[in-house]
Amino acid sequence: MGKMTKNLFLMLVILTFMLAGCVGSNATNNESDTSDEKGEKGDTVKVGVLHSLSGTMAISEVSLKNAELMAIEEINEAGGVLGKKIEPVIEDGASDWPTFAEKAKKLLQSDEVATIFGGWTSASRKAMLPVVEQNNGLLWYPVQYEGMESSPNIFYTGATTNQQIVPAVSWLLENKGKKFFLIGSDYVFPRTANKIIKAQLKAEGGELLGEEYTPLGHTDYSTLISKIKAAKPDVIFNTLNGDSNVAFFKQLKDAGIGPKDMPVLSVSIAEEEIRGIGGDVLAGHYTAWNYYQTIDTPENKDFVEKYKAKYGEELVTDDPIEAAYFAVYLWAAAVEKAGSFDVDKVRAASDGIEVQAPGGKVKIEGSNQHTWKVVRIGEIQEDGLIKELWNSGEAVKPDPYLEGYDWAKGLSSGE
Amino acid sequence: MKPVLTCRDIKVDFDGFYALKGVNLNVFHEEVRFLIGPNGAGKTTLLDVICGKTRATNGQVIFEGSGQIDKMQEHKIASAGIARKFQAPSIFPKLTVFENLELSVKQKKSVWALLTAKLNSEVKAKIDYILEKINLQNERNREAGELAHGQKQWLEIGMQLIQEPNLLLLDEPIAGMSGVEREKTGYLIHDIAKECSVLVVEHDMDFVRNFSKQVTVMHEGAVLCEGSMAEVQENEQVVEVYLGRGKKVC
Amino acid sequence: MKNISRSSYALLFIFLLCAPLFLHDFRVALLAKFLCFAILAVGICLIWGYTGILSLGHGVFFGLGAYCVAMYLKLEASPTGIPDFMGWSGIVELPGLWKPFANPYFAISAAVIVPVLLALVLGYFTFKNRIRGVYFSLISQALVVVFVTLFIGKQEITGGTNGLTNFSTAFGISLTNRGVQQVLYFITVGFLLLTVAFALWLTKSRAGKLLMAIREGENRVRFLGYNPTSFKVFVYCVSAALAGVAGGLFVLQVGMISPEMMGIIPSIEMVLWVAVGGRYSIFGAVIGAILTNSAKSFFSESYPDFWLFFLGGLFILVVLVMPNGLVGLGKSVGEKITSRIKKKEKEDVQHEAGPYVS
Amino acid sequence: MKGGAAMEIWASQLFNGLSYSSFLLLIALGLAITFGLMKVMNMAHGDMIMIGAYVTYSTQLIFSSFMPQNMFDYYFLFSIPIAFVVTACIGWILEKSLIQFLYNRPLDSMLATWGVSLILQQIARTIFGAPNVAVKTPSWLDGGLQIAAVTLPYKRLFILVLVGLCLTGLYVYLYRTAAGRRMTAVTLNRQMASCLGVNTRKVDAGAFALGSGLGGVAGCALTLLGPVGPTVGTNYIIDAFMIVILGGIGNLKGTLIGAVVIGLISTFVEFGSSATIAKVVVFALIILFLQWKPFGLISTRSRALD
Repeated sequence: MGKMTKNLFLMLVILTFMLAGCVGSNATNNESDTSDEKGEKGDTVKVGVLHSLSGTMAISEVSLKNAELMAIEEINEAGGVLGKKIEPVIEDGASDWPTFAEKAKKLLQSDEVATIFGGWTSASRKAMLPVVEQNNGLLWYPVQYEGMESSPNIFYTGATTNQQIVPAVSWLLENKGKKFFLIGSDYVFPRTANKIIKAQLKAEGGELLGEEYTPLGHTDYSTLISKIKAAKPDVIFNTLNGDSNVAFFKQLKDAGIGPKDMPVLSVSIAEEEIRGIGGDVLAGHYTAWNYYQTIDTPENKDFVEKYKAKYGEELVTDDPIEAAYFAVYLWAAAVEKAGSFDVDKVRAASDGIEVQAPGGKVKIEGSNQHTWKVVRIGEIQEDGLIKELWNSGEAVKPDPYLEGYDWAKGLSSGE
Repeated sequence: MKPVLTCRDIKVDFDGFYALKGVNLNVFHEEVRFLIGPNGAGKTTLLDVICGKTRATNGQVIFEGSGQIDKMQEHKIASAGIARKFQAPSIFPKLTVFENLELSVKQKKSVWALLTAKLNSEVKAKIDYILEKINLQNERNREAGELAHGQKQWLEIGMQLIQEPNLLLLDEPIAGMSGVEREKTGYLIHDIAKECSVLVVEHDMDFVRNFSKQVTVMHEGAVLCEGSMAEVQENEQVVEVYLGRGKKVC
Repeated sequence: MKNISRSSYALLFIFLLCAPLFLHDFRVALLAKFLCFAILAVGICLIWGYTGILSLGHGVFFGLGAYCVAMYLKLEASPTGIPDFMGWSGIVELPGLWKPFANPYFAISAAVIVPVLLALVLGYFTFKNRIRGVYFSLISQALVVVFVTLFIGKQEITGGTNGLTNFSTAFGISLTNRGVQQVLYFITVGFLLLTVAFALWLTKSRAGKLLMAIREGENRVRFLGYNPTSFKVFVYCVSAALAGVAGGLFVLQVGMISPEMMGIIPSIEMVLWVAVGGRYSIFGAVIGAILTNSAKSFFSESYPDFWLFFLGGLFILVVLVMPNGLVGLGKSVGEKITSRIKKKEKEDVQHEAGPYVS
Repeated sequence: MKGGAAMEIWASQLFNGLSYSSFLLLIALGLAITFGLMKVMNMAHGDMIMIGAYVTYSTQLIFSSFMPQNMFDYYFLFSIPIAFVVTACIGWILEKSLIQFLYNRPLDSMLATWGVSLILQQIARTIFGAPNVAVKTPSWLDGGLQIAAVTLPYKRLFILVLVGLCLTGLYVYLYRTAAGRRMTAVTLNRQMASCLGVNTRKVDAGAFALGSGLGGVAGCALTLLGPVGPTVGTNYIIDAFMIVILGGIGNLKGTLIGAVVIGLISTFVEFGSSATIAKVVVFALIILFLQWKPFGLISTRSRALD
């Protein structure tokens, strides 16, 4: 009798917990949806917003979430999409790749969203890729990345390699010198990027003096800087990630190396990141992106103003924020053109969709679902903003497999 | 007669401090040998050396049937037939009295043997026998940690007995026991001696006088003298060691 | 153990078997993932709760098991026979290390054998040299650092930070099919059942009691003639094997593995699951893993900021207030209730029978 | 000519190694007290470093908004004692509210302090936001000392000096003052110290506060070299533990040697190969070394049974 009561009590508690945990917050959702189109219910259409709101990547991703929500709000104020209001379902990827897969699955299967905006790291995208493909969902990925990918279920609104790295290398070769030193964090993006750079240097007459990788989170750069000093390159091409940049630039400056001696061009440092390093440390070094806060167009002025008013005067806008922002507009435009939220129809309608983004016109390239973008090289200023030194004039066609470059043959696969 | 245990010129060096300075000792079959001596004489250290807890810096320990054991690992020494009861009761407090004994039973002690071990009637009978001997029949299913201090001491002695050792090392077995319990323990020790040799370290002189035949006196890491209690008490050196420190033998 | 009798296990497994009837597919998949964690938790319970060795490196065993199965799945999903990420690193021929993993049976056995071998080698030397307590915990953490750094650094072989993902089929059967997912779920439940049965058998055997004895006093065990090293190595290998099994099943369910998941933080969280459920109880480990992860899923859906406060608080709470975890808590509450009932019964009886009863 | 260049590289690598060692020593020093002497597995030590860094950041903000411009350069000197006091107070509170229940339960204290660490990180995130914050280096620490062709950055020299000061201060405190002697007495033999009339509870709290305070100082120094963010402590905590166990628990000299050995090995291995390999080699060496000497470089022989 006594034992039975004890066990029953225990089990009762446990089962309640389990149900609470498993059924979770979507208990309110009617899961057997009768509407035939994804995410549509009455006057609203659901979209997923999936970024890391906690963990190490929250640093960067929270602002993307904010930009996307701002775009959604604006579209809703202007009447919504196909007459429906957009209802964002926000999920936390928690800087953990399986969680991204799990949440993407939840958004597609359980919330039945029309599309997902999300991701930052390549790893999170790779984790979501099979999920969106298997469930025939849609993902808008807003960050520059290493290319070599083109999924029919993903739209890439950040730069691929030929819209950032390749032109940056050409610009450096032309303006700053032939001798390169490559440094990067030890993971997929820097290694792939450097592989491309090495091929390009070979083809365009550059010289490689060294290539070094440090583990993620590495903070002692004295040895690496000694190596750089010994090699005496003209430029340093930097693909370090996150925290490591802070340590690298501080210690580079201490070692007496300034932008006049050896300029560093970085492709992972935007206005947001500069705030955590300090403009004084970075001033004079270069970056390559498709958007800077300082771009002088009325659309951008408006965008920066609205963003600051909404989220805080001290904040800055940067390339990924802009790409996340206009991704929502591109999707809305594609839906309007397709006249439906259906993924296949939206995809079919997407080719050539064009919107006026804060940084200029952007256009979807239907053949690989990337975006046409203008390339810009900038110099970091003391105040933490970036001054544009050069741009490509016209938008550059995205080429994730670098098929348009002879020297890149054989890079994209073992064949 | 051949000794069960022979210690030859045992020295132990604790970072420059010699706890043992060349001890020689023989223990014979079915003998109860008492080790006495003032604090710091090295009695416990000697037991530690015999059971392998402390390594001798010099000298040999030879055990009948196993040869030289002073380089062997502790569990090998124990398997060779030397059981040790520590001064502070060291039993397994979260296991029951029965389980404590079950683990101590003489058996093959490999992982595989224990995985496949069955609690057969033979083992049960052995445990019951020991439980009776140490007077813990009624506590068999209690957690050992809940026992009274004296009972813990007995349980530990029981755990040594059930190993069926050839030599039993007891370090102050009656510490913390009441008068009745002491007496019981004394008889228990003599009972044990019918099956194996016993080496006891003890401070309580009444107890030693009542239950000892052979006594070895140690002082400052060396053996001072050996003999019956009466002989030892006559020894001038012994008297001096004890009296000189302000302590009486009786 | 005595108190958590069969009925608790029966209820748990009936719940698990019925779950697909009333839970959404997505939730079932989630639950399947938690069940993999439960298998791993049982392993941690055996080594930590029963033997008293705190390993903060179980993520490595989990990861190795997962990578072994993932390598097979990746090869099966690569039409060219070379995984896509190797192509980007300029590798034209499949590395020798990968070749045997084209065989599913090899891969599945490797998912158990590789973690066990690592545990065997590391455990043998570490335990033989009598490294214990926090020293062992810290060494196991160093192991994690070594493996994670290696797996990230050897990108051309391991896929780097991205890990291995994008699988399609196993044994030629599509993994995304709804029916297959359900079958996988039941396979996982089956494995958990086997794991629990094995763990209960182990802890009730004499060897299991010796493990507890090692926890209580390792040197005493030595002077009883046992060699604690072999028992500790044994239990370390068992728990590594369980972690490997859990990792292999995890990859089948979730469809990815990356070095992050074998890192320091996941490894510590694994210990927390067991601590929350009740470190001295197999049942506690199982429900601890399921509940903590359910809570994580719930909180991160609803209050992502709050999650860390909750998790941190949970750690402190478990250590300070309920060292025996939920099982201990449930037991003591249950005991209070039963003692009240008993008292009442007694009073009732006394009322009826008068003072002559006792 | 070529020999000169090689010498130059060796000299600068030696300096890099020593400089890295000094930094490691600084992060491990506090832990050498809380973990080494008091046997508390304080996983929240990394967050004391984090708090120290944020204190420096806050001091900088206060100086830049409330103090005259010419004082700004000296904010850093003020931030060191402030960071020490703030983290020491947090350590003291932590000891009183949590750690004191966990003595002799090292594995449990590890779990509980990990929980504390998560909470502290989330608090920092709530106050200062998730992104890194920038700490401006005072201008007198810019640049470096030029010896032949080798540059010795002032910041690194400053950290070397700071570590030296901490170490001597600690040494003097522990072995030359009454309070410090009480602390050593308690860590060596709690019961005996208690019998001799030492208030062990008070000493425990004091020692924990001291260890945490040193973590705060390390945090200050960290702002000169690395990033400042809520999770910065987790980057260093494992390294710090490894140094302490490598050196041998309960031994400041061991910690010093441990830090120097790890610092030199990792810089030289990194120079010859890559940072990734250096990390793997260092940790693998630690595992191997502990197999050989389980109690670290300098260990005291003990007669205790368990």
